[in-house]
Amino acid sequence: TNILERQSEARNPFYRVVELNDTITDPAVWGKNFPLQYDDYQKTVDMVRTRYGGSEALPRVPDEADPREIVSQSKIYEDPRLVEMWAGYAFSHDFREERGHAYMLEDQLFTQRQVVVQQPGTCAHCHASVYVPYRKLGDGDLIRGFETMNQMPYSEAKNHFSHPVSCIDCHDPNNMQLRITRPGFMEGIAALKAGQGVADYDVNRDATRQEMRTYVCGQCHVEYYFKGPEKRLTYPWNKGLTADSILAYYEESGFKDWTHAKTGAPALKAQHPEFELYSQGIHARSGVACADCHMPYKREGAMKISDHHVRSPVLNLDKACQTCHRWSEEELKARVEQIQDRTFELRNIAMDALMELIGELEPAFRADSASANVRLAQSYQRKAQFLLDFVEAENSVGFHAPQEAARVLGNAINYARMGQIAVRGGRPGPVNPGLPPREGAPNTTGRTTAGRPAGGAVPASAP
Amino acid sequence: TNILERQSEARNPFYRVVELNDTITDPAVWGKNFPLQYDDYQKTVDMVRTRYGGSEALPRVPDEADPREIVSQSKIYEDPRLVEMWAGYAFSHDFREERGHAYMLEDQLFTQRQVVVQQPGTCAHCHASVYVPYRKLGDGDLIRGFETMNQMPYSEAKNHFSHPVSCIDCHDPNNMQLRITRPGFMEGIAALKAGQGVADYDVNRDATRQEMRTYVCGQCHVEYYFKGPEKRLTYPWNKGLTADSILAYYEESGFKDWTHAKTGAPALKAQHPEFELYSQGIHARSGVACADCHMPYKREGAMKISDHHVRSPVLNLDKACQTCHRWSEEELKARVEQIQDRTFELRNIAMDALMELIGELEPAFRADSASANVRLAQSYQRKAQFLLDFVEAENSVGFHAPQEAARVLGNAINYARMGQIAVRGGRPGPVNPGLPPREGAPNTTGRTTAGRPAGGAVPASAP
Amino acid sequence: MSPQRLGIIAAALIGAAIAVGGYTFVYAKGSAYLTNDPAACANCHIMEDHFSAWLKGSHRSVATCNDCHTPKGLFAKYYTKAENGFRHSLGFTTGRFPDPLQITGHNYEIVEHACRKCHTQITMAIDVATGDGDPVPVLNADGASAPPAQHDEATCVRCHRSVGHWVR
Ligand code: HEC
Ligand code: HEC
Ligand code: HEC
Ligand code: HEC
Ligand code: HEC
Ligand code: HEC
Ligand code: HEC
Ligand code: HEC
Ligand code: HEC
Ligand code: HEC
Ligand code: HEC
Ligand code: HEC
Ligand code: HEC
Ligand code: HEC
Ligand SMILES: [Ca+2]
Ligand SMILES: [Ca+2]
Repeated sequence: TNILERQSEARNPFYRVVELNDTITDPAVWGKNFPLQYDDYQKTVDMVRTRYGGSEALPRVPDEADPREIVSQSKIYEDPRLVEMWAGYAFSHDFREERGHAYMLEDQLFTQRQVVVQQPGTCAHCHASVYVPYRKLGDGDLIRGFETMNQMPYSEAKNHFSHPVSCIDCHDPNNMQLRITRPGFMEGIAALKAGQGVADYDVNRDATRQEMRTYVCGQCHVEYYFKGPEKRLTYPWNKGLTADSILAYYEESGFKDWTHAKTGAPALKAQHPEFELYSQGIHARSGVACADCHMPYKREGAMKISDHHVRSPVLNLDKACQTCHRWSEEELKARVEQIQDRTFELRNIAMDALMELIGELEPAFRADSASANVRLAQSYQRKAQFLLDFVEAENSVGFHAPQEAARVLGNAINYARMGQIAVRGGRPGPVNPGLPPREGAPNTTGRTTAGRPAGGAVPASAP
Repeated sequence: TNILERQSEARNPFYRVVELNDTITDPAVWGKNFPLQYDDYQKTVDMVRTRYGGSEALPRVPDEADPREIVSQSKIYEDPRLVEMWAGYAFSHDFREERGHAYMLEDQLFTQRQVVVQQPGTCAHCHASVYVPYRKLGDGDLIRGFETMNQMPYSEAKNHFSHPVSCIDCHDPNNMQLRITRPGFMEGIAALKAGQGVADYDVNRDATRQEMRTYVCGQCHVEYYFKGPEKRLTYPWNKGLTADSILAYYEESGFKDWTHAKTGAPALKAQHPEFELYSQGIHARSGVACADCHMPYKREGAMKISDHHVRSPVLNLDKACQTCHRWSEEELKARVEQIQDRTFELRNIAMDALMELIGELEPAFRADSASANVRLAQSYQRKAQFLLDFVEAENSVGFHAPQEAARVLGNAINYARMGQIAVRGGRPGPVNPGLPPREGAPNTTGRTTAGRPAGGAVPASAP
Repeated sequence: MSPQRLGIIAAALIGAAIAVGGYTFVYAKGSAYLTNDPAACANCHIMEDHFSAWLKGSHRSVATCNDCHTPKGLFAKYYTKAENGFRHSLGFTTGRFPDPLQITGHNYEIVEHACRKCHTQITMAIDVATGDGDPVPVLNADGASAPPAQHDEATCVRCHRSVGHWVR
């Protein structure tokens, strides 16, 4: 037996009311065959706030440019330090708490980020049901369609789609099996596997069913950038999925998202690396999938179905967690929030440190943009900001991998402060690994690892 | 099932060979009644190293002052940065990896720390079987005996005891129930509970059996200091058990362990806060006790008994973890080590930052010991060092509470770097809490929490 | 509403509940509760997960559902069965019960004690200081009895949660 056994449960019977095929985007049609899933899917319009997640429904007065009557809370308004962090980048104009899948298309269409910058068609990859449109544009070839849309301006691309993520984006219409429809993920996961020595990885051929329960989400909930003039959507994973490997990837390629308006630093923006952070956590390590928590099984009469109301598990703790953890809902909530509170504390410390760095680097940069101090401080800002943003932009506030999130933030704090020291002319000291981990049989030589150079004399009493 | 049910008419599994009473320290006598437990208890002489724990048996040439033929590895030799951190304090002369209970008395007797400083009798509280000696010295009154021994020099106190921790220190001889025999813990836990609003807590009256399975270890595996001229052993817990609460306790009382020899900082030394860190972890929160992992049940013929070979659970993963976690031993080890590797990474970053701070503060202190920069930097050094040492001195390398250990180290890094900035004349910026966590029903006012002062203008697009 | 009317409504509701529960009890072979055949529990599809997990578990050939889920003693056993049988039938019919299933406090205690029905011998030593119903090994003539707080038993389920069936 194994913990994930429930996955192999017998599938539920259904009545085939309509014939589905690979060209039907409209979820209402699929919903004829699967009314329970469709009902839940539609509930992603609900807006409820949790301590750190969910979303809050705020009324706004619609105007011609933006017809939305309800939006979610503005994060840059709640924490203006974000504006400073992203100075000169579109995110400093508008960045909101994300909400349910039902809104993904309109929120992308009407964000101010579309107004201040001309965005490419690439954006649609994760905000609309583009599987059928890609295939159409590519004359049946998904990848070619993807490439074509990437190179359109968004304003043109948007005529090619009309739905948020739909059934067809995650399911094979013939047998309802999960499948990957997003080129970005197909290529990203293949690059990751190649980096681990697995050649020719084809996710739709090689992934297990349990992996697919995570990968379908990994199609979109990931860090990405637009590569080259073709604006090819790329997941920077060939060195690995940790924040450090991704930073190393960008350092190697010299990529920057923008130039920081106040300090001239070649800055990077991290975006929703849920899949990446989750992958470092104990749940991933234990084989628990995104869908286990965000689409848990629920009983409907005599059947068990996957809850297609994708949302914060904090709003659904009994189904999401109690299958595996026998703690009360209250206790489960407290556990989540304790993890998030700790993450948030470090996030705030890192944010303050970054603000001080930017505040101090700005005049130095104005005074002499080419000085060694400024250059060094800029490089620290770049690193600090990316690592901080990696946790900030990740939407679980550390829950998906608590210790790893704290580790990444610890590094961010270190870099931000080193930046401040660099502005003042300081230079980093040697990096010491401490004693090399070692284990095994008792050592009989009577000698431990040779002392390392830095930091004080070896006392007479050493063995 | 009938046959099985008959098994329940089992008899007393123990033979009373000797009469035990409250004056018998010698474990060999207890061992006559409980030979299995005694056998295991004696195995704490074994020395085996794990990646970060256990201990390594190193031969040494005995001399008159120190007759030990085997010692464990020297930590200050393996990482000389420790010598720098503790400059001017006895720990900079000798600090070794801790090993099994069998060695606790000789290791205390012969550490160089006894040579460089005259230690008080208080030390014995946690290194010898002092229950009977305390009662003798106090004419039957445990607390009075404790007070008397605290005030002796160690050289005198040592004539009053002769065994490492023994059965009587954890067990009631009448019924073998666990009990607390250490005044330090009785008073410490009462102070903690009082701080939480529970008056008159008497641990031997009020603790549950499961709590006792942790508390008997908490008698010694805790942070402590010697209070006042009476050298009363004190556990600084009345504000709580987190590193921050303990630091706040010392800040409030202005206590220092010593003055740092190079920088003049009023420094603090943290010592083995296993109980405190563990208390912040998910295992404690789930009711898992020290004894569950460090003294797991083992099968002996038709009985199961508690393994009195107290040691690293990494050397005993099947019994220590597998009843609760179905992962292979290999996987369990990998999980422990992944947690420890992350902790160790941050610990090294914090250590390097501290080395830089000390290196930079030393000349500034020599130049002008009273300058505002030096004063501020010293206060940061004090904090950084205590927090770093809190995790460094804790012996699980973060395992007992992974995210909390990382959080504490993140703070240590921040303080060390702020110290470097202070030396250079920098001053800390404002501390921002970020957006206050909020939750509940959708807000219909159309307004989120008022923006906070620092860090950039509120963009026009905010609600 | 007057207390009398409330009483009448309550009585009517209870009556209906008994009727509905009773109906299921008969129809869905609720009498299965009175046998020791585990397949009987699996009469309800709700119990299927546990049944199939039990089939794969270490106790499949040594303990049936009732060995763990009913207390010692004839009366207590049938009382528990009737009470659970009724409540579960009601739950089954109304569809109102927690998802995932959760053991109730009373039933948890029963399970906890069930282990000692069979395993007293092996756990004798670890219970040495508690005297939880089985022979208390008083070791010394002058043995004073311990304060009550410490009479807590070691819970078995804390560590051996999945011996019956690993569904979680
Ligand atoms: C073990 C359970 C678990 C797993 C597995 C898991 N999550 Fe989460 N996730 C959570 C919890 C708990 C939160 C915090 C929700 C909150 O703060 O309200 C969260 C938050 C989120 C959020 C923000 C939700 C919000 O309400 O704002 C997103 C998006 C998310 N997860 C996506 C994913 C993706 C994608 C995966 C897989 C790569 C994943 N999660 C795996 C439990 C899980
Ligand atoms: C096609 C891209 C795409 C896929 C596939 C996708 N998501 Fe999302 N998800 C989004 C976008 C975009 C948003 C934000 C929508 C908005 O704010 O308007 C979002 C929002 C969310 C939220 C936030 C809800 C809230 O209340 O804050 C959760 C949780 C979430 N997704 C989980 C998942 C899980 C789990 C999966 C896989 C089962 C998944 N997503 C698959 C694009 C996707
Ligand atoms: C790789 C997938 C992916 C791509 C490409 C992508 N998004 Fe998103 N987007 C998401 C996910 C997932 C969320 C929800 C999580 C979050 O907000 O952090 C989201 C949320 C949003 C939101 C709502 C929250 C906010 O940021 O205010 C907006 C608006 C948005 N995206 C706009 C865009 C625009 C414009 C582009 C192109 C420049 C784009 N997205 C490209 C996946 C993507
Ligand atoms: C973001 C991804 C996503 C979208 C969009 C989505 N599903 Fe699913 N669906 C899943 C996952 C994950 C499962 C679980 C599959 C598994 O365990 O193999 C699932 C399972 C199912 C199942 C199998 C029974 C069950 O409930 O487990 C049906 C039927 C189904 N979905 C129908 C639909 C319909 C109809 C729609 C559109 C209204 C839809 N799905 C949209 C991810 C998605
Ligand atoms: C499919 C099984 C499964 C589900 C669903 C699940 N967990 Fe877990 N959880 C685990 C496993 C496995 C571990 C690792 C410890 C272990 O081996 O028991 C774990 C560990 C944890 C931990 C301790 C590790 C840490 O990160 O601090 C917390 C807290 C936790 N889970 C909370 C939750 C919450 C909250 C939910 C629901 C949102 C949830 N879990 C859903 C299986 C699950
Ligand atoms: C969930 C299991 C668990 C619990 C509960 C637990 N520990 Fe540990 N402990 C560990 C592991 C794993 C290590 C790491 C051992 C290693 O690195 O070899 C460790 C390490 C230690 C060490 C250092 C051992 C060495 O080999 O150097 C000490 C001392 C210790 N723990 C004491 C305690 C005390 C006291 C408590 C209760 C306050 C406690 N532990 C609770 C699992 C646990
Ligand atoms: C009377 C004080 C005292 C009590 C009570 C005590 N310890 Fe210790 N423990 C020590 C001392 C002192 C050492 C270090 C001995 C040495 O290095 O010579 C130690 C060492 C250890 C080690 C390290 C072994 C190694 O190989 O590195 C572990 C693990 C440990 N104790 C766990 C526990 C647990 C679990 C309990 C409770 C069941 C406990 N201790 C109770 C004082 C105590
Ligand atoms: C509150 C309990 C307590 C007190 C008081 C205490 N110790 Fe310890 N000591 C421990 C524990 C627990 C360990 C094992 C954990 C460790 O080494 O971190 C230990 C380990 C040691 C070791 C072996 C490791 C090393 O540090 O080299 C020595 C030597 C030692 N103590 C000396 C002393 C001396 C000298 C004093 C008095 C100044 C003292 N101890 C006071 C609990 C205590
Ligand atoms: C550092 C603390 C400590 C010391 C020293 C100690 N024990 Fe124990 N002992 C325990 C703990 C913890 C238990 C588990 C008690 C419980 O669960 O209530 C235990 C349980 C027992 C039991 C009950 C049966 C069992 O194995 O669980 C016996 C008998 C016993 N010990 C005998 C001894 C003898 C004999 C010695 C001396 C050779 C000794 N103990 C030394 C901590 C200790
Ligand atoms: C008596 C039960 C018990 C024992 C023994 C136990 N654990 Fe756990 N462990 C838990 C519980 C409970 C959780 C919290 C998650 C949950 O609710 O399932 C947990 C969580 C964990 C986690 C994830 C949380 C984290 O800190 O990252 C790891 C890793 C872990 N345990 C490893 C171990 C190891 C290694 C041992 C043995 C040295 C061990 N455990 C012994 C019950 C136990
Ligand atoms: C008539 C259908 C039916 C039969 C037959 C049945 N169950 Fe159940 N059982 C249920 C339902 C419905 C629930 C959920 C009730 C609730 O939690 O309120 C349940 C819940 C439980 C629970 C957890 C809730 C609690 O009360 O503690 C246990 C334990 C349980 N059943 C054991 C058994 C055993 C043992 C048998 C066979 C002797 C059995 N069941 C036969 C329908 C049934
Ligand atoms: C060897 C003992 C044992 C046997 C045999 C056993 N159970 Fe259980 N059962 C338990 C324990 C222990 C729990 C409590 C589990 C927990 O706390 O996680 C439990 C809990 C349950 C629950 C409540 C839901 C849950 O998972 O907590 C149900 C339902 C249940 N059992 C049904 C059955 C059925 C049906 C059978 C026979 C096919 C059966 N049990 C056989 C020990 C057993
Ligand atoms: C009807 C009798 C009976 C009941 C009730 C019972 N067991 Fe057992 N159990 C056995 C027998 C027989 C064995 C196999 C022989 C042995 O090793 O003693 C066994 C084996 C075990 C084992 C070893 C195999 C394994 O799964 O790891 C454990 C542990 C165990 N039982 C715990 C429990 C616990 C905990 C409970 C209560 C929740 C319980 N048992 C209830 C009869 C029973
Ligand atoms: C703190 C955790 C813990 C608790 C509480 C606990 N056990 Fe165990 N049990 C274990 C461990 C660990 C083993 C494995 C011993 C071995 O393999 O040598 C074990 C072994 C057993 C075995 C023998 C398994 C075999 O291999 O034959 C039985 C039967 C058993 N336990 C029953 C119980 C019962 C009944 C209780 C409650 C009175 C209980 N246990 C309480 C941890 C625990
Ligand atoms: Ca959200
Ligand atoms: Ca050790």
